[in-house]
Amino acid sequence: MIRFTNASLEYARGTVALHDVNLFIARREFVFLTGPSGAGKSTLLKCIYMDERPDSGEVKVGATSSLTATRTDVAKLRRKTGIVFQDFRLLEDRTVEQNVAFALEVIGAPRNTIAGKVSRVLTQVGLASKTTALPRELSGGEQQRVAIARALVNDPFVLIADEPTGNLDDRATRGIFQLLRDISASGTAVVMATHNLDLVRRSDYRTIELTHGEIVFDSASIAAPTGVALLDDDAGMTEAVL
Amino acid sequence: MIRFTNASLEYARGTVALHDVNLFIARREFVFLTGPSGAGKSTLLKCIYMDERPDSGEVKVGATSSLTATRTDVAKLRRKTGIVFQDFRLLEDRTVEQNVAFALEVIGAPRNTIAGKVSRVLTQVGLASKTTALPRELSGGEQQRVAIARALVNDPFVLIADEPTGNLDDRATRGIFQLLRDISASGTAVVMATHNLDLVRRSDYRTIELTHGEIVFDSASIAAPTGVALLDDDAGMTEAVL
Amino acid sequence: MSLATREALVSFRRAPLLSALSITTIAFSLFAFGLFGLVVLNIRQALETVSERVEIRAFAYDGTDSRSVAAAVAEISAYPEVLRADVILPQEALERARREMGEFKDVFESAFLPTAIEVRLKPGYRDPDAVQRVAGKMGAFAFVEDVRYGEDWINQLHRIRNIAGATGMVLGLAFAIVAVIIIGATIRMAMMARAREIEIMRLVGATDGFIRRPFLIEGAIKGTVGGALALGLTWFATSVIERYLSFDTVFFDTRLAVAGVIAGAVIGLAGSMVSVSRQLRQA
Amino acid sequence: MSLATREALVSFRRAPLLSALSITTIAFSLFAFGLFGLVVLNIRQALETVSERVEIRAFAYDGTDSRSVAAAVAEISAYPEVLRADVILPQEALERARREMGEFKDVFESAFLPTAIEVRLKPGYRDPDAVQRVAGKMGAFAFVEDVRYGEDWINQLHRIRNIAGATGMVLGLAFAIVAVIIIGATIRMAMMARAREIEIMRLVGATDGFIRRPFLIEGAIKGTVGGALALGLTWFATSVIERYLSFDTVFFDTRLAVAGVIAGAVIGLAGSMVSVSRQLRQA
Ligand SMILES: Nc1ncnc2c1ncn2[C@@H]1O[C@H](COP(=O)(O)OP(=O)(O)OP(=O)(O)O)[C@@H](O)[C@H]1O
Ligand SMILES: Nc1ncnc2c1ncn2[C@@H]1O[C@H](COP(=O)(O)OP(=O)(O)OP(=O)(O)O)[C@@H](O)[C@H]1O
Ligand SMILES: [Mg+2]
Ligand SMILES: [Mg+2]
Repeated sequence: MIRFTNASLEYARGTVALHDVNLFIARREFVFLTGPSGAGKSTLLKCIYMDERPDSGEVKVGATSSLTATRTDVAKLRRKTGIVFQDFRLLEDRTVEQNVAFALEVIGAPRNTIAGKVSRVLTQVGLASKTTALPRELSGGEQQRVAIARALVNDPFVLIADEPTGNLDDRATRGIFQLLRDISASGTAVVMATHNLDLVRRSDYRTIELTHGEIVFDSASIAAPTGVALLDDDAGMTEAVL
Repeated sequence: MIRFTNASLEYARGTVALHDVNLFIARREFVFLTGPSGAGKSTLLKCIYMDERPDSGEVKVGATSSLTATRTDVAKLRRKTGIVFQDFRLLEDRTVEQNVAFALEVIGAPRNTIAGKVSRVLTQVGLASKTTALPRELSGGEQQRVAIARALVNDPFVLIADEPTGNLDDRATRGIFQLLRDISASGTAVVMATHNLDLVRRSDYRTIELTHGEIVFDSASIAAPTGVALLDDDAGMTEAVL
Repeated sequence: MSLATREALVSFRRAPLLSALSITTIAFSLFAFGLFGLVVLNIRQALETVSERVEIRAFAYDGTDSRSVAAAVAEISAYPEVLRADVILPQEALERARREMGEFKDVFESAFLPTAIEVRLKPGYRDPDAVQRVAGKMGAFAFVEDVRYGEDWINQLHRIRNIAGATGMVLGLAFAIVAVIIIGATIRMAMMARAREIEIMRLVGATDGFIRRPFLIEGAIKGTVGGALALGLTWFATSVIERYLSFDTVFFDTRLAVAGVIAGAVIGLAGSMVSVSRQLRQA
Repeated sequence: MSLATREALVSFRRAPLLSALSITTIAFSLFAFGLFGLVVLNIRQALETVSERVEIRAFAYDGTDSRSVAAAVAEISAYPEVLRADVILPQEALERARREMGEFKDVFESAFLPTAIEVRLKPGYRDPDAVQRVAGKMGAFAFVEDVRYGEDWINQLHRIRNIAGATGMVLGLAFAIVAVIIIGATIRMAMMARAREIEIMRLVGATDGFIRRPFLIEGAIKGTVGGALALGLTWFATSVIERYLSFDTVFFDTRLAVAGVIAGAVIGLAGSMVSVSRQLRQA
């Protein structure tokens, strides 16, 4: 579903953010991305939703390749991708509800289904009581949960979460984590960058560690994971989703 | 140094963010503020730098009282206060260096001392190599460290840190924590809101837990703390600092 | 489409100041442009009126018999350039001079004027060349003592008309360009204020077309409102001038007025198009 | 202070588009205002020239002896309203009429004109009342057959001057208000774009004065540049008009020109002041 082939990326200032990354993530798989601050985690995630493209090598998500994707292809890919940004990126002048609904409006969801979906997902992240608040009227953790709700609302086939629990207490973290696990179990590939090593250790999901843009550890290459997860089901998924 | 007396605060939408808070924090003291997302931690901190003022009760910081402070008093208070905001609040169109220097320029520091102080504090937070980068060219953790550097650079007498390690890996977290401890040891009161219970447990600093705007736990009221910390040194400090 | 229109309308509510500014700028620019256009229009109109008065007069010797004058008039009337030719008898000439020159009427108390033939030219022939040609032919009649047609004045008139036309075009263009620049910058600024919004839209999967549409609709609406406002302002200004200065002014006809409003819409649309494309290319 | 100026200058580099827009808007508004001012100035000037020509003429009966005319002239010259009084002999009158009325000079070929006394009034007395008073006194001389002074014309002139003054004031004020609104909105928009910056400044302990200063300096600089640009544009426009239309126009004198640039600075400063205060109150 997601495949990095010799992907390297250097930023303008000479920072090597990704160096020869090779990676395959299957459908239904749940992957933790760890590593020190500045290791290139966010950059790797940006490559998945094609906000950045590698200087060399290829990133392929479903049928979309970083080598050939047009702006429209990228837009289409993102409609099927849920993204929780490290800095939330909420629309400042829209309420919680409108922020979440916006992601549905963009993909042209039928108008009458929107309200229902929005309120369901807001309840799931524990924000049912804040639907009409503006982002600036929310606490840090509440904003983060709005961002998560927006990423979940359109049933993505890939979910990317960049430090989604950095502002959450343990209980809320566990709740969100359970939500992401459910999503993954229902067939979505989930990639989550996190510094919360407790979370990583407590669960036994695949863990990839980056340092200076290089993959220095990938648990999938040590313990053989479940068969399903490793099946290259690119072709089948692509048909179904795009 | 910091005193909350029956402080209550309700936001426009009816959220009770603080309820009858009584609190005293002395000079040189290091205090953790914990509690679930939305408990009122950021609000309590905002009261200390007087970005919010309680609807009833009083907050007193040094000689500045929330009941009487003018806009100029508040500005003066903030010049002596270092603040790490939960959402960083960096100036988008200035480099790392300029962002940190700005805090010194505002307080009218002599021009020739600024560059030295800035580079020292940036080295302390591990950003010596990123001085000329713009905030959008930094990773989440790097931005957070710029925010910390800015708070430290003018040797504040109160340091407020709202979730300063939410985007940092364990090693960086420990480094920053050590820095805050040094600051506190040199006479500054440090109040740090955090969800990182590991950090709280590993050290034995005073811990205050908020839930629904109420203090539900304060370790200072259980174990008798060191004598120095509890001495009401308001009067002496006030003279010395303001 | 319905969503785009809704978004466009919502943006007025979200940023009323910005919207008001854009509209005011468009209105003000088009207003300045419109006022200037009206000045040109009125100058042209005035010149047209004046040039209708282009006339050539041939004065007969004292005692010329009226039949030869009548024959000459008949011949002159047949020239292709000539609209009409008339005989002016001395008495008529005197009366007319008195009437036309109010302030100096005392001058004519005891004036004597000769018989004259007065010729007016057809619209297409009111230029210096045609006037000279006809005057030459009239001077060839034996009984004509003198032919007068205000050479300087006609040359001057022609020159003013040409220059007014040219400066009108040049200054008008300059005004229009300034208007487009200001409007473009205003919209671009509105755009920058929403750069974050646009970026977030792109990140949640909105296509460029989807993002662009509400902005274009918004631009067109602002332009139309601005154009209508400008038209109203211009109309108001001219009616004030007309009323208090008792000038007779010409206003735009319906076709021009509608064209003005459409110009507003086009400017708004074009400004949005340029700005949004630039913003999208950057993001 | 040095820091504030540096910050102000840096902001031009940081937001060149916004700065350019503000300056263009100020320049354009003041340009429109300036052009309008020049029109008013030139109308006034023209009226002044025309009103210098206010004159009263008394015509003597045929055969009046020149000594009584001379005595009357001496007496009339002594009136407080009178600038000068002259005798115009018939021959002179005829020549002058021919000279002044170029196009119609054939009319005067054989005219006869009476002796006349011509009176010009002092600047303060060129209004209909004074004219009528002097004309009345002149009519009282026995040898005077008729006194003429173009009643309608003087009344009309006076009316035009009053109305031109009033509309000039009203329209000028309207233009100035529109300019201030647009400029204020532009600066406010620039301000909103920097709302985050202002908020962060406040949070790190900057006082209102400290925050305000660079913005005020920036506003004043923009206003000054805008004013200078407007002056240049206006000068360019008038010189183009003068050159190609061979109109004689009056330009602002140095004092007015400087006042215009200062007006730009004041507008820029005032706009910044209002906007920054509003922003600070909100934060
Ligand atoms: N737009 C950019 N221009 C230049 N350098 C950049 C840019 N974005 C990121 N970098 C640099 O690339 C490196 C990797 O950044 P990235 O955001 O991927 O790190 P990260 O692993 O997400 O870190 P964190 O845990 O702190 O969020 C960092 O050193 C950062 O400074
Ligand atoms: N400006 C505001 N207007 C209305 N409600 C607000 C505003 N700011 C905060 N709140 C509400 O007040 C409550 C406390 O917010 P606060 O930011 O203090 O929480 P917190 O303890 O810092 O949470 P977190 O750990 O998620 O940052 C929350 O429910 C929040 O929604
Ligand atoms: Mg990151
Ligand atoms: Mg908080």
